[in-house]
Amino acid sequence: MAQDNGHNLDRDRFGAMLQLMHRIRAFEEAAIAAQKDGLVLGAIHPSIGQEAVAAGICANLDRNDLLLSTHRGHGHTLAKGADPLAMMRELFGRAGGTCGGKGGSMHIADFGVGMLGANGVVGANIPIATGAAHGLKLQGSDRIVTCIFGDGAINRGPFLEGLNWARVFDLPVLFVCEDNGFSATTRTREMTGGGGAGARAESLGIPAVAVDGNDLVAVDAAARAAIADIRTGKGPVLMHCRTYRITGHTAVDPATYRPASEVAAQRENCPIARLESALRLAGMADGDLARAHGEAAREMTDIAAQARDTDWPAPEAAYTDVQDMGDPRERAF
Amino acid sequence: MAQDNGHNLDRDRFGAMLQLMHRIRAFEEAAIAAQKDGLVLGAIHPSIGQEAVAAGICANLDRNDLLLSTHRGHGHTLAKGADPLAMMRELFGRAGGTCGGKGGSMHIADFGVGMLGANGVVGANIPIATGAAHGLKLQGSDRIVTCIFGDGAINRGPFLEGLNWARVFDLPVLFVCEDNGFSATTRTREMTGGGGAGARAESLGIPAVAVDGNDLVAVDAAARAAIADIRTGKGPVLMHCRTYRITGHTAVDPATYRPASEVAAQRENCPIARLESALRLAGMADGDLARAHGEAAREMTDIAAQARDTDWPAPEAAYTDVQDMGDPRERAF
Amino acid sequence: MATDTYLNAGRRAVIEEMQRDGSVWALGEDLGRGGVFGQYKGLQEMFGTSRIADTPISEACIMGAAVGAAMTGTRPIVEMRFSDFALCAVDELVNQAAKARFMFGGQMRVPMVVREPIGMWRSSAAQHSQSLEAWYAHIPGLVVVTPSTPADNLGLLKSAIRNDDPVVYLEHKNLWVLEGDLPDGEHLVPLGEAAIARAGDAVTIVTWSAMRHVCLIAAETLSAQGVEVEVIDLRTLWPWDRDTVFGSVQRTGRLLVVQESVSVAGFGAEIAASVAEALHHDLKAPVRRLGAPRIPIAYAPALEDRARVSQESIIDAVRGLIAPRTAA
Amino acid sequence: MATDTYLNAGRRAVIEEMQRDGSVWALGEDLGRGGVFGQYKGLQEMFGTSRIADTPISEACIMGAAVGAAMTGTRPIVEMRFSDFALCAVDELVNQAAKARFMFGGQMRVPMVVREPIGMWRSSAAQHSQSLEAWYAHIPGLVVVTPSTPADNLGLLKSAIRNDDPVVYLEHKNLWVLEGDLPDGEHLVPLGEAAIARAGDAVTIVTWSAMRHVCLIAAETLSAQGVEVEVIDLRTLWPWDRDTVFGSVQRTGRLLVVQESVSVAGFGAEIAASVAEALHHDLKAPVRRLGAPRIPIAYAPALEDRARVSQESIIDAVRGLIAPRTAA
Ligand SMILES: Cc1ncc(C[n+]2csc(CCOP(=O)(O)OP(=O)(O)O)c2C)c(N)n1
Ligand SMILES: Cc1ncc(C[n+]2csc(CCOP(=O)(O)OP(=O)(O)O)c2C)c(N)n1
Ligand SMILES: [Mg+2]
Ligand SMILES: [Mg+2]
Repeated sequence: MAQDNGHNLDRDRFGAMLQLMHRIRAFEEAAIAAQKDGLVLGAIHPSIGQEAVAAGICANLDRNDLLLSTHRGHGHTLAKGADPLAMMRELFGRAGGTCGGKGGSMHIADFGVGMLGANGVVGANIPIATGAAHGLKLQGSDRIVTCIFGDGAINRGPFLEGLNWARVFDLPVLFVCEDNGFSATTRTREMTGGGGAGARAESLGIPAVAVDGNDLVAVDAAARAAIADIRTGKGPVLMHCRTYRITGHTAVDPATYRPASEVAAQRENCPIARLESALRLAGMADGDLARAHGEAAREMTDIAAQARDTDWPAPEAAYTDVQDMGDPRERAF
Repeated sequence: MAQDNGHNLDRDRFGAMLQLMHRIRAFEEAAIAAQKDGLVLGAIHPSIGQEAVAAGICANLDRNDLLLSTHRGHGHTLAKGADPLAMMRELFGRAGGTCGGKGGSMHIADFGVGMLGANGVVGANIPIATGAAHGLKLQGSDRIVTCIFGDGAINRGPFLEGLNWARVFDLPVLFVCEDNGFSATTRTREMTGGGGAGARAESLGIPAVAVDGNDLVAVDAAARAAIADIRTGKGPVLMHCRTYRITGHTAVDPATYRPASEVAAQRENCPIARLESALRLAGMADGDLARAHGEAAREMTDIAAQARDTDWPAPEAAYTDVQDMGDPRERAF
Repeated sequence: MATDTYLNAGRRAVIEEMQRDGSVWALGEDLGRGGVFGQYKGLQEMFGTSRIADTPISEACIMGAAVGAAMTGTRPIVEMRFSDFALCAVDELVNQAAKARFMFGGQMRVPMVVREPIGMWRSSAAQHSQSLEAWYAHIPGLVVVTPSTPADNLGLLKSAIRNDDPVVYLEHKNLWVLEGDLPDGEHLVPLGEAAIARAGDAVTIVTWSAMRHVCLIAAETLSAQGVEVEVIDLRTLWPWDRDTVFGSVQRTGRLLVVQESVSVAGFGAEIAASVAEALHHDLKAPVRRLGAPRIPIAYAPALEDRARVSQESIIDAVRGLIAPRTAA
Repeated sequence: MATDTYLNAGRRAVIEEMQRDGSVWALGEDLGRGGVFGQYKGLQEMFGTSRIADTPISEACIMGAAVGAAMTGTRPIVEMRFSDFALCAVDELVNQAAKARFMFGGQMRVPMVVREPIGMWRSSAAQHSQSLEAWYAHIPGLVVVTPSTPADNLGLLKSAIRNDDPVVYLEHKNLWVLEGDLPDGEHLVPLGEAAIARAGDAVTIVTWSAMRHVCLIAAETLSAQGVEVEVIDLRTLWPWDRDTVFGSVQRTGRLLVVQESVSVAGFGAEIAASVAEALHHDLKAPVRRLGAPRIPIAYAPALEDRARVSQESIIDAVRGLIAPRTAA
């Protein structure tokens, strides 16, 4: 239905969001290609098909607002404003990576733009995000925190503990369940009792809104409303965004546990294509649409090439950033 | 309202339950007195005022059914059929205690009557109980599991994980939230978002029923209905029993954090007195009512005296029941 | 005798024990699709969804449910995916599983096996690379096993499943693909017995898990140079095989402990300290440990390698131990 | 100079640091009523409900929220009540707090103090008595502190609160009532420095936490018999004060490590192994550890005592170390 309003769309705003979605996808496509070339060193979890969540949420955040993400966090990180070159360098384990090559894809973070980290532990960022909001509130800040997690994460205890905490302390947190239907290779619904993320949030006293996560315009509208509420001090809100993971769990997972027909149908439901249709309806020219795609692809191919030409971190950096006290080098001898 | 049917009460059945409630109270009163004399060695968490939950639930369990409890578990353990002398010996740290003196009040257990343990960690028994039900189901057993926990426990992650699990695997578990309003010295409602235990259970797909936990007749009726459903294979049910903790959190907590008027009002709401009224209405003689009380008090005073005269466990028992492999005695030298 | 991988050896152990004993079952995330590494491949087809159970992402409940299921007479095999995620279930393992038999005065036992893949696996970074065997060795009530070869993974996992107490079973991710001979018939390796992976008289190297193989390579190099080291693979860390270790050190007079995990407060300290206490007067040189520095494990290879014990560092350490003593 | 308890010393440390630095706050269950032991008594009245925050019974979230709050510029003091309950929050401490600074390449720090009361406290049984300092010492990124006197609890807790990395701060439950002198003005004890609790030349005893006091009593008895032992209280386990320990052992030639915790894979193994490695040739006797057997802690006193290191066993061990060597 939000789509029906296509002809009323603000072309500048949504054009920029289309561009961002293209950039996210192009970044991940470049990363997947680079992994085949042995350049990406560890596992990566692509968010291809899920870009509208990242773009629609982050468009409504200020740079100063904070964001915490998941193991599938490239899109969120880019949408929050991180430098894709630094990100690609991180995936390649190079100097100048967002984390100096120490973290890799699953620990990507850019505190400079308020992106407080992916996390390798499912659900672990829910309490941390809640605490970040707690910290902001204690300091009288008007910034808010957004915490994105997957549908699988709602079956971990920290989901309950974190949401309850956010309600009890009336914290400014937007919880976003990015529901792609899968917990790695398992269909989440088979492992989930009851009505899912929204029902659980409501049982904890947190208002919940469900949205088609492949409809950028809908995600944007819901995020705007939720964030406005949070900014007026109403406490936490949960958004449940239904989407689909087009790739396997990791870039190398063939995902044979789901029928090809299902994936094909979901490809038709691509959030980028859907936004393109809406923008076309709103009068955006085909040439402009194509340009957005082309530019993004070029940018990320370029970036991958630059990342490839970047130095490795100095081995001695392994001993820094551990802690102030004590000599981390201390071996037995 | 269940109380209104007082004159229809089955005097034998509820007379026995009255007797049980008296015995629970008398056991704890004897334990508190013994603690003042230095005979009970560790902390004890009395359930005075909460006896209707233990009695009303366990009256509907078979001896073969399993029960898991909390740190406040004397009443549940007695109601499941454990020998009070063995229990008192355990509190006194003596030989012949239910756990041979190794556990004490917070780890009281009697596997012989299906009582799989109190637990010193809030909420920890929820996954264990769920797993016990999982084990029974795998073995094709028709026994069920009851898991009692406090209102504070619903803020721990294992509550969500355990209930979700029980729903996903359709396990025969009765979850009982024994809500005495307090999490140690904190009012639970101030630390709890949303509608509490029942709302959370329902959000996980588990039917919930709320009951006045000081109304033995009501607890009994609700437990009977819930357990009947569970026995027919409908999966887990949650009962939310509202009650009140007349003593402090432990026997030595003066509980000055609550107004005396509140405690006085709650004393009026005593589940034993309420059942006595109902039984009086049903025609039970005052003499019989008094006898039930007197017998229970005598039984437990006696038991405390016997426990006091019991030997200490042999010190070498410290090294048994650890594990089959390896010498637990192994010190550095 | 067939050649197969460490991964398939573990898989075979599970199959054999599940066929032998109907009370054995496995639970964990994604087991129906074979588990993260394929250790459970095809098992759900063989044994059904009840005995090879897919679970929610609920590590605390996976572990806690296993405790309850073990108390009621089944023998669960818990799959933790990466040992790092077992940190979401420590209360359940350490406060519950390990202590229940004792706390309840021996009224029952908790026969369960907790499989936790450990170790560095290229560029897995800080939350997917840890080896915390020292923690478990410190906890009364737990048995701790670290298989290093396909045959041992077969024989030790079978023994672990038959054990009546909780066993923390730490397979090494880098070893999944390792090939080796597997005996054809029933193959049980008793818990608590070390293996002498290589005999020698110059230095006793005590190691476990993947480091066994690095030590053996170093030993070959040393052998070519005329130094014959004895390599002892502990296999079980609790209870560890004091007799084999002490016997060897009594012969060689020299001990090097090699571990992948952080050296500080690592299990190597237990071995080194025990030998120093018991065999001080037999030692021809100080005991010595090699392990990781006290740093989290990084993603970039050059950094990650700083946390690795190399063949070279083992060779250097052995040379140091046999060098004539110079003034301090 | 005033006399006060270990408990009040900790309370004073919190008050002074909260007054000095508005970003310091405390969170945990029941803090508004003073905490389980009264360590926070009156603090909510002084600082309000925001800075002395009561929390739900949600250990994982208490710890995790502290990590997030520390990342955003506050300095949380986490109260875990009993160290045993911290086992419900291990992912948050070990995978998150300890590693964040490193994993994220030093983009920020996680200044937080985790107070975890440890130790045996008569008849508290297996889930309320543990001492797992060895675990934390093994984890890169954590500082580990074990105060043993009122003055140290004041000075170390203040230093811990000022530290920019996560500090695991292990107060001993049996020491709450211990009285001692507290300096009047600002009193900071630097992290990483041991205290020589008693000088001596016969044997170096290295210990920490409540065992310091048991060692000192044993030392008096030994002194009356003409044996002067040196008692070193490590105070900080990571980083531990190698210089003080090594300097002492170089003088005495004998080391006894005394710990309350389970000896197997305990922190004492690290000390004993380190001394054996570095000072083998200075040793006049083998290094030696005393600690608890590998059993859970029981409720009944006679059983519980089997897990206790006694004054007598310390005296025996010292005598063993100074006895002339007899044939093995
Ligand atoms: C605590 C924990 N358990 C298991 C894993 C392994 N794991 C990584 S991603 C994943 C699936 C998570 O599903 P979801 O939360 O829906 O996120 P998605 O991958 O779909 O984005 C799992 C099980 C983990 N990283 N952490
Ligand atoms: C994980 C954990 N956190 C904290 C405690 C300390 N504690 C013991 S009982 C208790 C209150 C529990 O409240 P509730 O669950 O309502 O049970 P009640 O005591 O009211 O019966 C607390 C916080 C504990 N034992 N375990
Ligand atoms: Mg998902
Ligand atoms: Mg309560």
